[in-house]
Amino acid sequence: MLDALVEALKGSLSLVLPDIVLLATVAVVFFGAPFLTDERGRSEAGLRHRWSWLALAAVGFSGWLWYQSTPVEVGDGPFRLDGLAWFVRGLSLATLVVLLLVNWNQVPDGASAESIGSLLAIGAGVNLIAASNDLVYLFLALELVSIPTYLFLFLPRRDAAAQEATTKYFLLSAFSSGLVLFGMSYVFGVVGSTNLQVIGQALAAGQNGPLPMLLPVAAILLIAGLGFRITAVPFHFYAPDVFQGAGTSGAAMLSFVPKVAGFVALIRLLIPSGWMGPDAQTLANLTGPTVWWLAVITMFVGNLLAILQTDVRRLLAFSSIAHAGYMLVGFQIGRETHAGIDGIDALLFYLTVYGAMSLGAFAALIATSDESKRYETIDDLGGLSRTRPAVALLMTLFLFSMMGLPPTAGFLAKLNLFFAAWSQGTESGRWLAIFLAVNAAIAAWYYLRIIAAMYLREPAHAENRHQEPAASVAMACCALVVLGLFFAPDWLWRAISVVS
Amino acid sequence: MDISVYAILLYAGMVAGFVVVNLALTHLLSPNKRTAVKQMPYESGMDPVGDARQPFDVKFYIVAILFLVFDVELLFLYPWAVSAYIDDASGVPAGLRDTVFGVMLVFMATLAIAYVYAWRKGVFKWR
Amino acid sequence: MDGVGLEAYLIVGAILFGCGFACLLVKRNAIAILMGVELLLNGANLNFLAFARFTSLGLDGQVIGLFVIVLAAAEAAVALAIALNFYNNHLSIDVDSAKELKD
Amino acid sequence: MLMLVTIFLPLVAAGLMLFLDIRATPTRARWTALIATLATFFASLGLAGEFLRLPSAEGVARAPVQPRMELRHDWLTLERTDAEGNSQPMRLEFYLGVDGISITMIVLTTLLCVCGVLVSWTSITERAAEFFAILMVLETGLIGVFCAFDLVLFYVFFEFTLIPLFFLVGIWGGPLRRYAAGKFFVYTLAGSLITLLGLVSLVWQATLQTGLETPFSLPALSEALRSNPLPDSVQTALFLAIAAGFMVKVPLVPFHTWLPLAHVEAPTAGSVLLAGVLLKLGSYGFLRLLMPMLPSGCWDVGVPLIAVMSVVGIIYGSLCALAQDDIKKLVAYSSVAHLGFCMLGLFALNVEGISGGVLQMINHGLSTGALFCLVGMFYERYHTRSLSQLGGLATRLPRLATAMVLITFASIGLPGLNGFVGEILALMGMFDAQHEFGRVYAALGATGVVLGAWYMLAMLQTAFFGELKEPHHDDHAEPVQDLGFREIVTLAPLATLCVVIGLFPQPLLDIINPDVKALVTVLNNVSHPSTRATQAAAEDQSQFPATSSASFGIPADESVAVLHLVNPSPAQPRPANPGIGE
Repeated sequence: MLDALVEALKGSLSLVLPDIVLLATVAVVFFGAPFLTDERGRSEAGLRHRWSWLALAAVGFSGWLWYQSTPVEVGDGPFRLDGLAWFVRGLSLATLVVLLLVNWNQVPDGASAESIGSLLAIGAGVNLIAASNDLVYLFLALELVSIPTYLFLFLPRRDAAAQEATTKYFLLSAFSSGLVLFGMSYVFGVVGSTNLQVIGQALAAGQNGPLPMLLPVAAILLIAGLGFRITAVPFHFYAPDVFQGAGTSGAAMLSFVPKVAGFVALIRLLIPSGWMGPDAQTLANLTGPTVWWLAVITMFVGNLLAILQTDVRRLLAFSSIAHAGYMLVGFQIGRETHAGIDGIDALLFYLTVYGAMSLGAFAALIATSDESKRYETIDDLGGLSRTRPAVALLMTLFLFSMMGLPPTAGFLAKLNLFFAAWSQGTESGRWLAIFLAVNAAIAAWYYLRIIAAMYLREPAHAENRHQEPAASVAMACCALVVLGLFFAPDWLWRAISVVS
Repeated sequence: MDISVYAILLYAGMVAGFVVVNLALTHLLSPNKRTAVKQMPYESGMDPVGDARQPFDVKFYIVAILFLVFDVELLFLYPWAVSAYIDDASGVPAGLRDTVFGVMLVFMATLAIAYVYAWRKGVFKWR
Repeated sequence: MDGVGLEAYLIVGAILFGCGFACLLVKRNAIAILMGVELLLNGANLNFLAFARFTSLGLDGQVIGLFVIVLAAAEAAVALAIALNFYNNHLSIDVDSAKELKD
Repeated sequence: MLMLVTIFLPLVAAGLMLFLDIRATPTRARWTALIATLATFFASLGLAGEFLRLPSAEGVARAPVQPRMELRHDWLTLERTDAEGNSQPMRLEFYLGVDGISITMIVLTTLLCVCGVLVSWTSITERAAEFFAILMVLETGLIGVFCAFDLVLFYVFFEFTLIPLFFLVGIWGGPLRRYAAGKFFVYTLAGSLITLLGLVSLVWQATLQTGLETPFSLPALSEALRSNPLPDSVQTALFLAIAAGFMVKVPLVPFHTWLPLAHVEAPTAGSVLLAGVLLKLGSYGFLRLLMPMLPSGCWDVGVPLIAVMSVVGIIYGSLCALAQDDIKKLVAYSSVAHLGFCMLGLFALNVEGISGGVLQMINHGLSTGALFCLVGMFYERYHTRSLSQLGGLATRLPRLATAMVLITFASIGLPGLNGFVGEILALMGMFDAQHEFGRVYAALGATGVVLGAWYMLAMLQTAFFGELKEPHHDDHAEPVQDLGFREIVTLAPLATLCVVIGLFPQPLLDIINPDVKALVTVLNNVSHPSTRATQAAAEDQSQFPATSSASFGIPADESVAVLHLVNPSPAQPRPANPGIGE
């Protein structure tokens, strides 16, 4: 019996080996940091690059480990490595690489160790959310994502605006963690187990614990708490301010990583994997039309407010809210689509493409100017095609992809969502598809404004010699993904449909 | 509801009552001739210097935060301490004791890293 | 079980949650908001422990309770640090004073 | 293989120009662009030659939409879980093909691109390399649309053409260019999103009904829908949804407001391609997607709706053209009218009508393309387009005047030139059509010919004849010269084609007819109340003995559209013809 326990311990640890590597690097970074900076927090130049190289090496090694690992049957241990966890880990490791490149010159040398350490911790957190098989670990992983985020937002720019943005993000994030925890407590109480697998089966089988009426309340609380992370409408207020206030790399990270965390947590909690028949009772269909209304309102508010914006980052913030709305459409469709594409597959495909688009757009923003005199409003971007033709071209590619125009993967992502929504066969599904189309048309307007500014106007800044090699590399990779996924989407689509 | 519930309520009532009654009595019966000397804060006979609300130096604040974090880590040690070395079934099985100890060491190591980080950052430098 | 039932604890937990929620919405002082968050977390914690006590789960609830306490402490630590920094910039921890981003 | 070359050669050339020497001098940019477009043109001619050498597809049984040459490559396989929970694959493919209708449009596109490059030889000076690169990207998009035989791929190229045109109009356009580009882009995008919705629901309904494995490829889908068509109510709804995007693109009247603005603001090459080919995407979309897939949808809602809109378009377009002072706006409204003819022909839903519509698409491309070239040359000389400032220019510019007169007659529809053939076939088709008000639409359409002649000749008269009145321009040294060699080279092919097609439309019709007939078989076997009664009438009508039209070199065999060139008024009354009030 003894070695069975040891075996179980070793087995569950091996599931999360790549994350342990990341967290070990975080420990090393935080251990080494104070020895390399003097009292007043300054250290010799180029230190941030060395930390970044170390981090890249760690991510590479963790990626190699991830590549060796294969999805395994879900046991009842604390962690699991099913298809979704495997896919999300790959996605988050790729995002880490891009974010490290984006963050290359964004942080002063003194604070670079903390910034890179928190970035690695966030990456490990996202992996753990996907890999967790237990309520406790899910909540711990959510915290492991949010607490380093406060640090990461604040470090690049220490002025009042960044300070205010971080405080605002912190207060709302703590609030949302409280909501999620409260929801989890009810789920734990009513269903009687902390293991997600057991919860899924218990709910599907329909035998509920002492106070079944608490389940809808729990589901609503969970959606509210996680809705904050994916900037769904009633909880989206922080996004524009934080995107504008925090450093550009902070905004880049915020535009994608919390969304991955939020959606994966939502999938884990509300829609258990495995096909249990269309009308099995899951937390998702307990909540009735809330997710439907959430998706529709998020889309419309995100798009309509984005039209009014002049600041590029605020506009990208509202566009990320609108994209959260599109992804919520995939989530609302969920698995029960007869004769149609699986909503969760469409959601994951859209998430991957959205990641490439938004990180690419922010990388392009960074490539245009450094933090001191950075481009704020759309007019700053005017005539960019003259001063920086390459950056302008890639930015246009990302914006066209966000718009959902053909030569980019954004089009395929939206097409999948259209298909999933329409083929659900129900009236609500059709209305979702129609709203999706209307929003895509509205969205075209404000993306077009940026492109028009870049190409059709005279250059606002006469000379722009700001070279940012790392961000350019990141931008090029994202552009490769956005174009590549259009011409060869099959491998990703097959990976996703095998996974969820 | 049986007697034990009433007992608690009764007890709570008495405590509250005792406090309220004393306050009311002192307030009503005490002679209050407000003179300057009586208004001074009593610092065991010495004359108070400066305002009572000076701002603390920042380092106290940071030390307080660090104390909060490290103190709470103690919480994790309790279950380990209780269950690690007892022999009946409820505790950690004998064979696992050293592995569990190893895990505890890792936990303490992370705390040590945090401590070294804080120390090198000059939190404990008492100017 | 003749003593106070599971529902009582849940009600108290819900009240705690309500107070925390209200405090968050009403208060403007950063530390007060932090207390609201703590109330929220402790309300959830109470739920966990109540379920652990009354349903046949035993240890799981308490383990979660332990984790939640530690996490609340971590949140508090970060919150105080941010409030401290906020104080240095704004000379007051009144959240409304943060108006740079309101354009 | 040649098909791939035709499609992607311009894209490669554009890529090279953009990335290798974006700062190229205008002359180098021009020449590379000219060489690339000429190479594409010859490649498309080679493709056409190869197409013509194919064995004739008369007898062979085929799907309503069937490319004669095709190139398929797997793109994306979506899994769908059908009712029992097991997953069926749904394959999207890179399905490129060429059939009768699309080969003619491809050759037209490459020809107009060559003319576009030639006509913007001197007018484009700043950022010339980017201009020509974007022009060639647009060419790729256009050719791609005509070669796409997969629903999603069609939509991809259909929307891809928006981007280059947005930059063309936006950067090198006239004073109001930004607003025009923005409006055009979002207007067309909104329309095409509704079409996307329609397409998605069409495919979904089809897979539900037929369990097709490749529901996106047009031949397979049309074949499946022919065997078990969708219910009528679904077809009408889908027709309206899918037609939305195409109505905006073919400017059918209520949705045409973007066209005059886009034309006036576009640079010459832009408006040549915009009028010459881009408007045809819409009618091509109707032809390729709506007719084969939703035959009864076309009958129930298509004919009344589109026919009325096109008739209104013809009359309203002509009247607007009459009132214009700016020549470019006049030509823009004239193309609204001409496209009305084309749609009228298409929705006659019989062999004459559809082949007339397709012919009209080609002819309008040639004549309006040439017209816009001429207006461009005009503008280069006088830097004004308002008729009030011009007069009697024939004395000053004889060659320009002769070209203008020839092209105007072609676009009016003077018999003997290409405009006439298309229009008369379309009107004939509508006249014989089986639906009730066929005659009424044909009659109203015919008035368009008169109105067309009116405003075109009025324009000619004011601008070119009468006493000389030139806009006051500072007396810079040399006076305005007549057409140079380059300009003649641009106009020559278009003019000769106008005349040739006018006299010998038969070869062109032979290319188009097999596909049109396949299409019509689908449309005819729709058990539609009004067609059943007239089914017999339609049969004997096509055996109608063609009167002596041999003099115009048109071999009279009954399968070809009947041409009454010799005696317009039919000699003997047609047997048992469905009266108007039927």
